[in-house]
Amino acid sequence: MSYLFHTDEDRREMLKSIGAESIDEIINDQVPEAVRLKRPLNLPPACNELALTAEMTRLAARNASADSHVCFLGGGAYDHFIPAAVDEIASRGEYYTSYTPYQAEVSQGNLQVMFEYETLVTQLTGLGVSNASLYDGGSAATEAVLMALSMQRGRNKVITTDVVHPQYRDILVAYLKNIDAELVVVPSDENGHSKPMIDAIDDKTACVLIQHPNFVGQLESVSEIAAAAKEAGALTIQVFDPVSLGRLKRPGDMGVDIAIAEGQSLGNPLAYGGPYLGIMACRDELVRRLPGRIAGQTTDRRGKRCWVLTLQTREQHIRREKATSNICSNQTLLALRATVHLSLLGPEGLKETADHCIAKTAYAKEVIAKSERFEVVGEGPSLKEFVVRDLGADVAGLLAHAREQGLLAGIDMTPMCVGGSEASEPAVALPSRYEQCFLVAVTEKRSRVEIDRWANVLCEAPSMATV
Amino acid sequence: MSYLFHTDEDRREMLKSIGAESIDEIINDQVPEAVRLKRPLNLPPACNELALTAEMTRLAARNASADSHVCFLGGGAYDHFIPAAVDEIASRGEYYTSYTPYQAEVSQGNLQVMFEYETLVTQLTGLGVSNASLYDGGSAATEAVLMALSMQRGRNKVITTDVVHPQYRDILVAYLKNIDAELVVVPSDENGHSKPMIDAIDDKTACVLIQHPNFVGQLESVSEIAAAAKEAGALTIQVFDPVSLGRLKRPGDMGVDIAIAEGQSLGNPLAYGGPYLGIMACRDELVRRLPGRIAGQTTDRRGKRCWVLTLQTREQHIRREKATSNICSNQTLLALRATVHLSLLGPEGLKETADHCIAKTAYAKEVIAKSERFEVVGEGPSLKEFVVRDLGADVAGLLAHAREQGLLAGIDMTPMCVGGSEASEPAVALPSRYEQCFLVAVTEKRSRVEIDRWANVLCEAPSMATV
Amino acid sequence: QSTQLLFELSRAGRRAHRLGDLDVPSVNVDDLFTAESLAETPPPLPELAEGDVVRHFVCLSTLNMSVDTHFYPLGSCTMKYNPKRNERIASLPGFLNVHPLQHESGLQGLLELLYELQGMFAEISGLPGVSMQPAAGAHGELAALLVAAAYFREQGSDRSVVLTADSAHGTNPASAQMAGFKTKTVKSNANGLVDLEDLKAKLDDKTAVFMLTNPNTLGLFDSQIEEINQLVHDAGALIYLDGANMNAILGITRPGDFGADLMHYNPHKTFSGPHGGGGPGAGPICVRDFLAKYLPGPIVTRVENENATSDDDRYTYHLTSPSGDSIGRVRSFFGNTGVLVRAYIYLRTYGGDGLRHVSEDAVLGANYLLSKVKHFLDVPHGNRCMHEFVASASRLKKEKHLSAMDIAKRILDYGFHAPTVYFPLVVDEAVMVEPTETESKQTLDAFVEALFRITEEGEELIHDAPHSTRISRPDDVTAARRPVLKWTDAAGESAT
Amino acid sequence: QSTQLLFELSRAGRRAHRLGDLDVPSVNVDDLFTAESLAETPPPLPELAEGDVVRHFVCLSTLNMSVDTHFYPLGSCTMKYNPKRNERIASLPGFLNVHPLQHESGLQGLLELLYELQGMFAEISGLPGVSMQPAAGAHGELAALLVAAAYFREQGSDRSVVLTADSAHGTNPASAQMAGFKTKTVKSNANGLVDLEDLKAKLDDKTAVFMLTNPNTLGLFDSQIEEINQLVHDAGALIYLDGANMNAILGITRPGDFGADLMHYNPHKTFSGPHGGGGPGAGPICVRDFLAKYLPGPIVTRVENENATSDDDRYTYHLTSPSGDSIGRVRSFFGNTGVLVRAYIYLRTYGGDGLRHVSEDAVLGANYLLSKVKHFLDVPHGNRCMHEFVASASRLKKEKHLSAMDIAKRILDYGFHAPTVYFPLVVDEAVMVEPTETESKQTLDAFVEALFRITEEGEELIHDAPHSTRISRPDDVTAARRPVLKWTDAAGESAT
Repeated sequence: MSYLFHTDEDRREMLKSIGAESIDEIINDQVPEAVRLKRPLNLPPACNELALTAEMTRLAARNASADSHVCFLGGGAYDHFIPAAVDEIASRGEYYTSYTPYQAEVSQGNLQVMFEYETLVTQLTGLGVSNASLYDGGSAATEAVLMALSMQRGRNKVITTDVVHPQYRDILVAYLKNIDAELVVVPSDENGHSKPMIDAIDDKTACVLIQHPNFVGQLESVSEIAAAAKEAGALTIQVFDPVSLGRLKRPGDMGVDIAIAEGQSLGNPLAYGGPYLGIMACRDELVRRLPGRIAGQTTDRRGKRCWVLTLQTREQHIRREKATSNICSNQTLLALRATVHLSLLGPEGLKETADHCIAKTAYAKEVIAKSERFEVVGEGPSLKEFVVRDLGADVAGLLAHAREQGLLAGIDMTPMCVGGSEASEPAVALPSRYEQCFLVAVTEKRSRVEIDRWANVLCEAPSMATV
Repeated sequence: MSYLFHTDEDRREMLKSIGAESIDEIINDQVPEAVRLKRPLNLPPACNELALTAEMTRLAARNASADSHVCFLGGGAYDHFIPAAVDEIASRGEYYTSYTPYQAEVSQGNLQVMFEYETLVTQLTGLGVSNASLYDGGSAATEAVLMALSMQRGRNKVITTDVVHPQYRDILVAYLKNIDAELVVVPSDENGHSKPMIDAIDDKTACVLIQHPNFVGQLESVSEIAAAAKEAGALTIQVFDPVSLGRLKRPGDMGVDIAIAEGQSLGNPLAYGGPYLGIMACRDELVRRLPGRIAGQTTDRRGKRCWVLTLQTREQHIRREKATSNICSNQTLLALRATVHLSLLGPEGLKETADHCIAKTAYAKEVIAKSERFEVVGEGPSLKEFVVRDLGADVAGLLAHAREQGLLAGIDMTPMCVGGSEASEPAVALPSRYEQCFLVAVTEKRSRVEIDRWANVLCEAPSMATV
Repeated sequence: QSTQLLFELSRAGRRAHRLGDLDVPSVNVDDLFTAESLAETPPPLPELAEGDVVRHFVCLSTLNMSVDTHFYPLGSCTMKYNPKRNERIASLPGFLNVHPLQHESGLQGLLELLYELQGMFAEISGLPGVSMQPAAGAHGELAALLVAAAYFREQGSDRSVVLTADSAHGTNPASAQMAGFKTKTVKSNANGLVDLEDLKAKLDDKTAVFMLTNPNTLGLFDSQIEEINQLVHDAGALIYLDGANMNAILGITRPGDFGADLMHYNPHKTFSGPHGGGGPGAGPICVRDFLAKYLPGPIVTRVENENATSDDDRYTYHLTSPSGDSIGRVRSFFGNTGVLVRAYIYLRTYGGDGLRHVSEDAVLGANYLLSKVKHFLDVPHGNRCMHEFVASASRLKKEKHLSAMDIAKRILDYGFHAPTVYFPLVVDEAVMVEPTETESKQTLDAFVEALFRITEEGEELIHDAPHSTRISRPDDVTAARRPVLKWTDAAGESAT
Repeated sequence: QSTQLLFELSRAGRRAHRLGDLDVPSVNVDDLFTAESLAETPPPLPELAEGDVVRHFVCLSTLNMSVDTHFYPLGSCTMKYNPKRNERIASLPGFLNVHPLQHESGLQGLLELLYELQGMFAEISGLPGVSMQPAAGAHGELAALLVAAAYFREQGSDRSVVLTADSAHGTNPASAQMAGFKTKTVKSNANGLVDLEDLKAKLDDKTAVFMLTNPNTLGLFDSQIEEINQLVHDAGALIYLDGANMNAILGITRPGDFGADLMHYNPHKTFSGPHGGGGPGAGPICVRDFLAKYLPGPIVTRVENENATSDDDRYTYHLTSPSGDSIGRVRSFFGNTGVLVRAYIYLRTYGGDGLRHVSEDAVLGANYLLSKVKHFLDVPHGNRCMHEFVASASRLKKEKHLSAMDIAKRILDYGFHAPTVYFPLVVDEAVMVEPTETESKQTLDAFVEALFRITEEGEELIHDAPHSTRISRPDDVTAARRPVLKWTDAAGESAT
């Protein structure tokens, strides 16, 4: 049977040592008759590797992918290039079939990678300390808010804006529902900037949560908002894009207290949304409230430098209900990928990637704006993402048309706006100004030929309305 | 620059230690001015990983493959299933970036694999000894002939037949042209059997070379031929199909002296013909004439069992012009794949694979024979390969039609027949009875749905001639 | 093999990755962006050549023990063989390179898989409502507790207490706390099972959920399960099953059949998703039908097509976004799809019968080890177990100063990963062994032999163990007291 | 980590791979085939579970040193970094799963690549005729010598002697012998270069080919190359260049420009194809135009399409099968395509300028090592070298009983693969070091430091080296005298 080892003879010998007649006897001894399942599980029949590979290959081929289509989708997950060396390393069994480094002596590989990852994240963010990863960017944002709330007893207000990733806000709403906290979502201004949130900060505010560049691709006045928060005694949490830091100022250099990011962009495949990598860094002083595992440096009994899991008194397996979070597993394998990716890029590679994104995005904005049907929404430069309004008011049809032409041309924002199907409550909606708009991401992978084709297909799409 | 390490500062420091002003100075010191290249090499410009990956992906997509098409091609290379574990293991850097085990202490991995491979080949063939691999089945067949010639001083005749793989015979012709040897290619009988060769064996015959199952998928009377050869003092060399040994008698059990095979079927991808794996085993007595590397067991200075390259006095780096062959590198990585593959299959898996090939081939013969246009050529059962005659006499058009329907439906045998474009001389031609025939291989991978579609597409193909 | 850090290998000016010239007009970034936005220099990342990067990480990997290289009987973690076909199939571009915000029209293959998987999870658990969004077991616990909270909120109930067993994983109380509940601990009895009297005493009209691990962390199936079921539900509370130990009971008994109202799976344990050095995992949850509407989303639904022409378009699959009664989301996008795809492949490989054999052989292996180990190590909770058991080094500690930690360290020298030690807390000097079904009898015998030899070895040899690893007994105390959590130039110089 | 053999892990009845039920009618094999054909049982292969197979081979791999894990300065083997992009791209199904007997209409992408590669090989060598069929360097030598033989045959010449240098790779004389030539050896002079007087003495009207390695195996470019060129060609013979050392001269000088008429490449060395533990390699050959018609085939040709509508169909590519004057085939099918694809990717990655930098840095690295090593090891042939150099332990052997072999064994303990030793034969106690261009100065410094320390270490320590490897100094003599070339039950029992 597939991966099982025991032959009938093995089983007989083992039962003899146990002193049981059968495996059933052992099980029936413990599992009361009344709760035993009296029938086989109703699952599809066992399938061998050849047949299953063939079937799954057909199934996979039925999905549009960033390989079969040209991908201009973003919204928190991006089609960046992943060097082959990243896959080669992450596919080593010693990494992907090992577990949490409970025995440091036989886990120095993973522990050193964690330590290197943490260091890279601090270099990237300009903040003092990083954990070894969280589940994803979205849940990391909420963990950061919970961290801020737990530091700021007596303050229970969390301020964010309607241009922070809607799904990230959705998580926040779910997590905060049963605890003593108030979420305030401040409307952005007509350019999609969050500066108006400054006025909402008060002495009950535990933290402000911003995204920069934000969900609609706009740059925020991070330093200004962080300064206002600081003055009011609140912490500033920034959601950042790792690739943007090839060019943009680092969170730590703008007064941010806790920086979080979706680390997918750093060498991790799109994978229909997961597994992803939650990056979190904070100022040194906040370390004892930082959720998740942390690797630290120490020496062994012979004085050799080595690495261990440390500060475990924050964690659930020691502190149980008094832990800073319930997080147990982390995303080591994805953190490894990010570590390898950043090692290959280095400072100049990261900068070059950002520069290519900027130039290609600028080019895409330029070519799409040539059509009378489309309007780029929001002023100012873009890192790799921007919003386009369909003056033909048929975004759904437009994108469907593009899909047929092999293009994943953008993300329809209409369902995310107030009253849209994905905006389950006002706190998670986008401003209504983004109705009949779509969000476009242009990474360094997109060639001029692809961008031109994208613009052509969109411009020549049939429209329901008349422009 | 791509994979280079040295920074300008490194280079300066290194030059200082060397006592040279520049690298050019070092080079010009040795390479006379007159022979230096005074211009840059005229190659395409350097290309980065992203762009090259994109370009090569497009190039690869322009090839029909056993993934994009359903493959019924054989003729010495087969679309057998390769379990994922084979790829996983062979893609470990410790295997594929190491080299010949010159230092046994740091090559025990490769050496043990070679020893295991050799053992598996002896188990598979029923012969006493195996080398650690040769280039491919075709060149291995010629190496076996050379081996036989070198053992049989005074005998210079090599007898084979016109149903041995034409390309294998082509190699033989090329290698024998400058040495004292006579190649006799005996015509097969009308059923494609090689028995008539028995009459050609005489006291000048060094060896007979047969293939079983042969190129046209027929079983040969191996024991009978080997017995006749033995009586005349000649050696018998058999080209075998590893998968067939799940069911067929082993070469060693039929009186064969040297068995060779193309090992591609054992876990190695089609790869447009290479790298492949030349398998060679022989009777114990012939070991000192066996070409190629051999790993053997010994003990180290502490008495531990271990493995080394051995019997190196046969090899070119010791014996130079007196070596048994000039072969230096072998195909360790492909031998590793075969070793893993056979370990996963075991005796029952190999038998089951052969059984599936047999049943699916029988089914394919049955369904194609239903059409009046086609006739299965040759009597008797087939392992996985058989010949179909197109009574419409338009094999080229037929197969082109099938390709358009996504089928690699068979191999056109016409060009291989006497006078055909691939039959450069009579010694390498197929008998003319195979004109307007095609060779079909059906492995365990082919599903009933695929076989039915194959038959339908062929039967419904337009025909130039009228049946 | 160097164990230098990346940062120490760095040399200014080296470069591995490079993009070529732009094929679009270049822009002057300094003009385009405000000075306020731009950094003066990119982050001070290390500068390396590709060959260095590869060798560095390949060599580091060899310092890990892993399932691919070693027997890894880490109790409670189900370190079973991770099938290579899972990795290959999950890496097909149609699964791996799919964007999470693609339109569902281009995702029918994947959604079909996920829909089928939801059904399999429901069948194995006996609980029909399934959400696959949570990213890990603990995340599933939290999500399920948020579901319970939403349920009670709609009921107008003020139940605010979660009961957890003293033998429970630490995540149980931590998750309850995060979900806004107060927690109380229920004791274990002398047999290692739930102390029913203590449970009765703590159950009241404030009790929202009793979190149960069954089989529990001692590897014992609680034979009182029917009574527990009765007590908790009579008190108006829900039962949550921590599914960490599902590998013991696949096809044998179902949480939904023995009283659980909510549960999570750990597909990276039970369904062979690799552990990834600590993650990623996944934490799909299953609930009874009356709780299904509160589940986090999206989940996959399907509609039959009346005009279908082939098997491929018989159904159209949809994502149902959280709305209405749903608690919303617990992470971005769908979930840890890659881990789920592997679980699906695993389940398809075994089928229903095969899955029961998995648990049978897991139970067989654990009981076999137990039958051997009990001759030289105390096993406080009986002669039989399910898929794992907990021995105690408490006597050895008294008699020979040989602690659970010492055993764990010394067994590394024999080429085995250590069992889990000091958990569960209810056993003194706990040594928790879970062999899984994917180890041979030969390996189990060699492990027993090694364990036995350790109990006979000299104290000093063991206290200094491990001897064969690159490092031995790192100083955890200093690590925590004077944390060095990142490399800096100075740290690099001081310690090598 | 067990080092048991597969056969010792086997247990009757275990099984990893399984096909399902047949979807076609099953046949009774015993009826279908004659009893004469059928074996009574399948071959006695080992019986294993998938988990065992994987762990076995993963663990075995870690007993190898490799480029991915260690500096591997094995002279003459060019153990450079093997780029991971090569592996990824070569594994695309459109390259990897292509059948060798497919019709060329479905191979235009691959044939375009191979056509371009032929051109690159011609450009780098300065020799316009290219065949990529040979499977390895030695195979290329043989193929080229068969080409030369065919040429002389057509000329009606009876030239039957091949001259090889005494410093040549052993494959040179062995290939000549296989091709039906007699061989004579040309001596090296005191500078390690071709002894021109000896060459003159041996060149006559029977000489067919002079096989030259340049740079030679001492790492020296023969500065007399113009004279050699003159002498050999004046004698009516051809010059064959052994291309093993091409890594030294890419873009610097071309064999065709310094007199070679035929040559082979080792793409697995020069163009970064991995060495695969001993293979596969490839051995494409290049020849002057008048020799091109004798090349083994098939080779790729192209025809311009007049009606092309896009870049993709601008040309149609064809395979030209051997015929007419061609020597025929030297192996089945096209050649070692997988290795060639990797070479193509490598060449595209560097481009022409980049390729020259490869050789420059390879030469720089070797000279840097030489400049350090010569202070404590004799380097008989000068202060400068090309991409490698040969030191001699001869003095150390006399003074300290420290042989080249001892150095090779001891350096393993320092975490470096050993240099090539005892080759070339013209240097006593030769230690042949080739760093390649893909190692950092830090690594080179550490290697020099280790070498130096070894020359200072105690005799005993070194004679028992290596100490850190699983085995040390295997008994080669017994291995050859009483060969054990396969596992048998008995052998398994006697030695563990």
